[in-house]
Amino acid sequence: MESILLNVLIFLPLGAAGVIAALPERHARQAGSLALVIGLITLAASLGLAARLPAALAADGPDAQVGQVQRDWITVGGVALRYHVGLDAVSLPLVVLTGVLVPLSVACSFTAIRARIREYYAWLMALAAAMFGVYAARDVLLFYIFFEFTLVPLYFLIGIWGGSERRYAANKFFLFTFVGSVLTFAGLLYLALRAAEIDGRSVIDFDLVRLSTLRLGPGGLTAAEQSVLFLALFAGFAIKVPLFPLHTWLPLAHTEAPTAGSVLLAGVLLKLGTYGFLRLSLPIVPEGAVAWAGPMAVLAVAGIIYGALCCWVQRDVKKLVAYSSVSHLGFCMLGMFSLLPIGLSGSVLYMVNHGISTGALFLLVGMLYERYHTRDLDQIGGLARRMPVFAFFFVLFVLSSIGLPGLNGFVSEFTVLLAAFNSPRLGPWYGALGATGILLGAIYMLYATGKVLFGPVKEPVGTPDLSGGLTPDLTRREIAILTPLAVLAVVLGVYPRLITDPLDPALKSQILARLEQAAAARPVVAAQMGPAPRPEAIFGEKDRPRVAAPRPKPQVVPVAQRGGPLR
Amino acid sequence: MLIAYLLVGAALFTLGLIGFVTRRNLIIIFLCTEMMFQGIILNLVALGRYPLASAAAGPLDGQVFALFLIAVAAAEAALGLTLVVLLYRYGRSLDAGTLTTLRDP
Amino acid sequence: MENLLIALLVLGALGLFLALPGGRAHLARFAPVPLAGAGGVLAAVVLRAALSEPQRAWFAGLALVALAAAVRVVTHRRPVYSALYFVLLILAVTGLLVLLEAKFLAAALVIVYAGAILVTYVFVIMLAQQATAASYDVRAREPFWGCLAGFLLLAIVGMQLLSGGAATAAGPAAVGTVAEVGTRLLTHYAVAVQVGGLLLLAAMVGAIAIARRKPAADGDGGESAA
Amino acid sequence: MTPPIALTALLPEIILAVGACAVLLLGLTPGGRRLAPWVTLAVLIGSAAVVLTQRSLTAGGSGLLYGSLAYFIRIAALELGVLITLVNWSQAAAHERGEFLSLLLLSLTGLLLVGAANDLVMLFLALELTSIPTYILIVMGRTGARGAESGTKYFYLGALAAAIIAYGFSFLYGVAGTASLTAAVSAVSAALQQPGTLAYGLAMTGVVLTIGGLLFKLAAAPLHFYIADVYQGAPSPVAGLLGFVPKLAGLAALFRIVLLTGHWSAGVGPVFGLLWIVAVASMTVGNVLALRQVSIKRLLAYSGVAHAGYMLVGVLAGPLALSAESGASGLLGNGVASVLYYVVVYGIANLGAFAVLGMLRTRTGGEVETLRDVAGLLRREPAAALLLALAMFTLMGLPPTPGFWGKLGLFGSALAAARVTPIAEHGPWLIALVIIAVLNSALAAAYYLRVIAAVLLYENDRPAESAGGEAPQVGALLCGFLLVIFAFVPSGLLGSGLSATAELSDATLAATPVHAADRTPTRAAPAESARPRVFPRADGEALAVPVGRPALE
Amino acid sequence: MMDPTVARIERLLRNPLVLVTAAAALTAPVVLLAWLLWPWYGGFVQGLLADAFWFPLLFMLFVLVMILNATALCILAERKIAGFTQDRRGPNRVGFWGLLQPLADGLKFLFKEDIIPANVDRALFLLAPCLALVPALIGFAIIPWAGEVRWPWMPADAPAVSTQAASLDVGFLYLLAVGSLGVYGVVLAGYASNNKYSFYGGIRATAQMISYELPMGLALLCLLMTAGSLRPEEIVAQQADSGLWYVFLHPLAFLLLLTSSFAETNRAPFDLAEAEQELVGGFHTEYSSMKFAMFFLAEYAHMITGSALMVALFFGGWHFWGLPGAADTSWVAMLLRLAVFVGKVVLFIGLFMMIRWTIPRFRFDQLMRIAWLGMLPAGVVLLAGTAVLTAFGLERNVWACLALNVAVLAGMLVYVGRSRRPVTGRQPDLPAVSVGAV
Repeated sequence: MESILLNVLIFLPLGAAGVIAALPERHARQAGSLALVIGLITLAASLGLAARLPAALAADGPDAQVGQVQRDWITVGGVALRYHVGLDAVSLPLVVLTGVLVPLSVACSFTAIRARIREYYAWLMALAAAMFGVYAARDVLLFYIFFEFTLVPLYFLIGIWGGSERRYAANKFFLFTFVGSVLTFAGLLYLALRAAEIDGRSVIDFDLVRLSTLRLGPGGLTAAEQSVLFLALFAGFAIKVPLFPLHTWLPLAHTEAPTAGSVLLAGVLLKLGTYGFLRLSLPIVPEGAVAWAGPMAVLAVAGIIYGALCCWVQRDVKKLVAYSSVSHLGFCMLGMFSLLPIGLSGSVLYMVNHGISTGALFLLVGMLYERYHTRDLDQIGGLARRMPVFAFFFVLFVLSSIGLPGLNGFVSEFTVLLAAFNSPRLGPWYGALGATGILLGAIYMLYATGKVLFGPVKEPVGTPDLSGGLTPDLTRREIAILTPLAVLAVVLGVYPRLITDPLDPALKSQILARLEQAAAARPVVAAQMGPAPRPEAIFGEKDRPRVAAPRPKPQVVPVAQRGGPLR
Repeated sequence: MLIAYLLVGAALFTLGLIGFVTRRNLIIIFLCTEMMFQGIILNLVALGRYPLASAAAGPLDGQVFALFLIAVAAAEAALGLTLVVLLYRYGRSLDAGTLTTLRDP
Repeated sequence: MENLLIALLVLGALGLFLALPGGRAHLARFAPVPLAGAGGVLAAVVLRAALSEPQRAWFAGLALVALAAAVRVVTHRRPVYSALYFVLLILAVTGLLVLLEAKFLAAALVIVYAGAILVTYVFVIMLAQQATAASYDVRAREPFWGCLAGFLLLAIVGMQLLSGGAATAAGPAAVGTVAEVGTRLLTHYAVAVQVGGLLLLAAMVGAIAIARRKPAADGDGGESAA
Repeated sequence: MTPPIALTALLPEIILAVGACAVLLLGLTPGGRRLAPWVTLAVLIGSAAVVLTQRSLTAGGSGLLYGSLAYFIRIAALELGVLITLVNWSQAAAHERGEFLSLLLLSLTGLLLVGAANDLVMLFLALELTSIPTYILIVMGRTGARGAESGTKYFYLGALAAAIIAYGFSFLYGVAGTASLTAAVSAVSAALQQPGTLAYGLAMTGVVLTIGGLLFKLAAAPLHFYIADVYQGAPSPVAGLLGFVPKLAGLAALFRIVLLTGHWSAGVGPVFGLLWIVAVASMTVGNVLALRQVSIKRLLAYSGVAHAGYMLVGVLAGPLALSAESGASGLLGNGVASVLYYVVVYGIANLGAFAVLGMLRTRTGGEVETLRDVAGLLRREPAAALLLALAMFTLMGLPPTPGFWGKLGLFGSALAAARVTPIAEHGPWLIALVIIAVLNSALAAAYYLRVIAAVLLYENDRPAESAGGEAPQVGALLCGFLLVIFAFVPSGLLGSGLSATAELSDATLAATPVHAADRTPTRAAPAESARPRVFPRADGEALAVPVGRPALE
Repeated sequence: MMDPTVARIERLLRNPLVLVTAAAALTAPVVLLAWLLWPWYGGFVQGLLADAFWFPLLFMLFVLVMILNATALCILAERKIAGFTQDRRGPNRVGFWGLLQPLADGLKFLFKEDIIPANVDRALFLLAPCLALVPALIGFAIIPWAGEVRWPWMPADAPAVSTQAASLDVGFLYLLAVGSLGVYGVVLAGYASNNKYSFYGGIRATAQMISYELPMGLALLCLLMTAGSLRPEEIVAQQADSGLWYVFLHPLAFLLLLTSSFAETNRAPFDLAEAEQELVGGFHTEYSSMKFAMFFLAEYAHMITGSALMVALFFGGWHFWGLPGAADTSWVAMLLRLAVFVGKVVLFIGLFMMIRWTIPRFRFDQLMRIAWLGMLPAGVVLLAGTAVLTAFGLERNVWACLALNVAVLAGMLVYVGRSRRPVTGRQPDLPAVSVGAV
């Protein structure tokens, strides 16, 4: 049952993409509806999977997976590549987020997209399939394949339906991410080879669990190898995140992309980078991660501040939201590389929250653009009077994005900064500098809100353009799009444990324990990680990491238990 | 003695190569490849006549190879001269330097 | 020995560079000097050895003729002469082959090369060559770099050959009688003979097909398949 | 003297050769000309059928050796031959169709023989038989001076390369004292280990010259400069052929030569340094030059140079990467298998792209060549546009296209070779090579994207349109179909590539010094590692697919 | 009109008695001197003649001299035969029956002004006649004139000496190789003369010679397959042993070789290269005096070589039924054999001449068509058939060979009979000729 749901999640959109592309001309208008239906089905499937998680956790412990599917795909002399997917507590929130955002992005395109409709929805569906695939993949190569495959649909979404500089933006987006990910590819290859060598197997595979439980210390990967491998993974993921000096593709891509593209890009695709760091870099090369945590945090902080400053000077509201993503994902990375439990869980939470609030902001900007055909802050103003409903949502999500307590952004921002302050690996200066990002965020967000919503009404000539069934304020369809996100923003602001409760043990057993292992295996790493953080930095005594405690689980999981022998 | 033959062969080959690179007349250029073949033939036969290995299994292989080289050279000559004539009909010139319709932008 | 080789090569390179057609008519007059120098050195070396054995004298003479003819092939400004010097080269090589006991090959070389290939060359040159020397025949392309690269290659190969010291024939020497070559050719290389036949067939078909083309039907860019 | 080879072993080649003659004769009459492409197709399929019945054939003699490698090359050449025939169905002018198709068949015959050649003479002749028809095909495929110029350039440089190869062969013959390749292995590799002797000098010169000449067939730098002109001047379907036939021939020959030098078994000889430099130069030069092209044909030509560079990575890694002792080498340890897979996939993708170009005409009836010509193709010819995009993505190596699996094998085997092989002493260089290669494949994405963008993103009032001709369309679609199949079910082809190298692996293993493990220098090993260099097989997990058994079909 | 003195001398020379007397008077002192001095140098000569190395060379020299003389005689013979064919007398002024005509011709050539035109390529212009003559002459080296001989003064255990200058392993390939060089003379003469007619002659000669070498080679291959050897002396010996001349086995191959020989010698009906009416002499338009004579010599030397080759390969060489065979090494037998050989050659030369004066010249396209569409396919079929026969061991079976030849001939005739190609062979793509205009 679960595996069917997961298959639905990945293959239904893929099949739908084909069907939509092949729709006859006269049914072109049904493409959107069909896509929406598919989107809703995937949403239901992701929710269904989420609902099965508690039971699975209860049964199998924190590493439990729902919807596991495992098939041999390519089994050629000495290489075994499996189609192995499954969702655990770490990936499930992101899958649900994707499940939510996909139908919303379909729905928001109904009026915005007028040309080449079938193609558009086909690519959108393909993108959805790829995104689900990335999060579900339990095989590193499979992960990489889905990771790369997301580029193609998005490339077309930006390149065909984007703004005036869409082709340049699409190319830049594609090339940047591709350059990074080929290096990652080389790293993964080397990793798999070394893993087989270390484990003494004659068959090379890319099993995620096997790689992330690889022997550490003597006989395992050397420190230098770990460092280099971390850099190789970094190349792909950091560009995707994007970390500070590698972010230049992002504002362009965001600005030029159609609304749905921006939403999915900000909401889901950027998380592929952070998810990659979390899923691959940290557990597979923990020593490398520890060694590079400092520079990573520096980049994260630089991104936070640089992104915020860029936002401040933007006149294009969409670009502003785009730069805010740079800033926000800096927080995400900062939390992650604090290497503390709360940092990690805050980071994951941040991913979800950023997806909700920034996705919503892009939706709102898109709705604005549809009416006014401009995103220039100087050309519009005082819209609160014209569009009260719009103003409500706008303010809500801006506040969520700033991190107003009670809304979702606050929880994650707070935990992330807390972790940064307390991280023995980083030190308080990182937290302090990161905190200025919140301040700057409040400034630029509120400044933009003020310009758009308040003050004298200012509209470009000939607008609002109400063709295509729009109304001056938001239509019911648009409200229906925004409402779920608003609800989520509030719910997660009030009750973040919805996510963190299953998440924390999973992170602990999969990632933190791995870091501990690394520290235990090599004194250098332990020294780099520093002493255990102060207890008050941790929510509750029971979560205190036991640095030297032996793990109850065996280090190397026998193949037989993980899904039987090969073939 | 072997080395003397090999050196003569190498000299012929190299002279052919130099001609191939420096001359501009298509026919001469092709003649130069034929000259390279002469060097090769000399090489092959000399190495078959003065074998290095004490139990050379195919002392005659060199001559057979040389025979085939002659055949190949004949085939190439037929084709090459036809192409030259064709180009000459098109361009009224045998200048390799004028073959520039196709080139990098 | 190495020093001698280098001297030879330098002289040869200089001479060839001067002799190659180019805008250096006043210098080209001096080309024979280094070339003759090289030839003289070569002749002296070989002849010294030749005194001990008549075969070496034959070798020396034929090799000198071959090399001189080769130089003329490369440097002559008139294609017909190049082709004729090539015939001379072929004859010299034939002589060398006879010295090497490859008589069948020698006969084949003359029949095929001198008798067929070179005649065709001359034929084509006559067809396509104007009476006056064409501009592209009196101007070489990058003669300096060509000579330099070529003689460097020759120097490298020569060094490789000379580095091993004197070689003595260790194995059974090949004597290319018709019967022996023919036996090898038609037993072990029987398939290769067939392949050679296919090769000639391909070249023949191609040459005929190409020769049929007429520039009058020139529709550049458009293809004949419609 | 070895007994002559049985004629039945040669049956596929005989069928091709006789078929070529038959097609040539058919070209004499109008009715025959209509029939000629069908006969060509039938000949290819018939030959392939015979090959399939001979899959376990092991035969030698008469300068030929039929083993696993020859089997793979036969199958690959014949299958691609069918595609090439379809794409070139009506390429030449009607009155020349018989000649055109028979030359095509002759070239494929040569390719088959290159795969089986076990003798310097045979190898040289087979290489020539492969090449010479291609020179003619270029000229015959179209009228006008461009074809003639292109063909002439290709021909001249091909003749030069043939001379260089032959010169190299002559030295190798001298070292070995025989033209037989199997007999020459020990002599040549031994000679390369004794610097200062005449044999060493001869062997060194021979190897360098031979490989240098073969680089021309591969279109690898620095012998790449002709290739763009040739592709541009050649008609598109013929250019598609040029991306496969000479490359596979060159590679097959290169395998034999590299095996001869003992590079794979002992890491000796000039092969490593030479091919390393060439690989890096090819990738970089090819990609950089491709970046600034506006003609898709030139772009694909330079991309072919880059791909030759990638293939050389696999050649360097050799067939024995992971385990020199156990004889087991999986795909990621077997660079040669990856190269074989890659060249087939590259051939199909390249052919597919050129088939699309060949199928189309601009509105003015001209040949489709520049990016501008194909702009907005999606609207007018969606299938062609998608096929072109698919081909580009494959060439780019985007997962999960077959090009990606190829790069997986190529780069993986190089990395594996850097760890545990006879050539592990070159480890750091191999790793550097892989990094350069992946960066290059990213660089390459830039120009492939330009094509994709032109086809799918741009609009054009006067897009190119199909010029008709059903067979080329079938051929193009078949290319696309195969690409999709190999994307999702690559195991078969990968496995057959793997089993194709059993022959080379065995030969390498036989030539490897007895204690291969001892040869591996300790500096390649991590300091703290106490594990043996060779993978033990004692953990109960045998190889998933034993090497040497064809996994195809 | 004629100077009376000259007329008187002419009349005198036309008297055969005077001629014979003069000749005797000229040669008698020489012979006498040689006889008188014999004791002084006789041993040396005998030694030379008995030496296995020097005798063939001397014999070769002798043959060369004889051929040069024979060429002169040939010119006379040619003119006589022309006269005979055309029902006239031919040269009959100089000497009895015109016998001194060659002498007169030679004198004429020698004393004519040697002109080198202004715009010729001097080096090639001078080189060309040499290149024409030399290959024609050195071909004789491998002709086995008369088998082996053992002089009476030779010790009994000494090996017999051969009348063949060079016994080469490559055999008649040598002849082919040397013969193939002959074309350069003609081609270069045409090119160097810087004259359109000469040039066309050169071009024609090249094309013709290349074309006709192929059927020639095929014909020789047929023979090679039967004989299993390239050595002419061995081929002759085979024929002498069996008494079966190879012409009986391979008549068609012989015809091919014969035809090719005509073409290779540039003689009518294949004298397109010098066609006087079209090309005013073709390649030798610009040549005069001795250089012209050298071309002339080359042509006749070619003819003699070709005849000798055909005699050796197809007509049993020195063999004639009833005459002593190779085993008989007495000098009488040798002279007999030589006489037989020379006689056969003379017959061939006569044939050459007859044909020259009876068959009209071909047009160039016809010439090409004969080679490529007629002789080449026939040769190929013949070769294939011979190969099949050889495979079955029937290569010396006269009936099998004749059957093959008959079959090929029949096939050719049937093909020719059914062919719709117009016999005039006009190029189909030439513009139509309006009948009325002719």
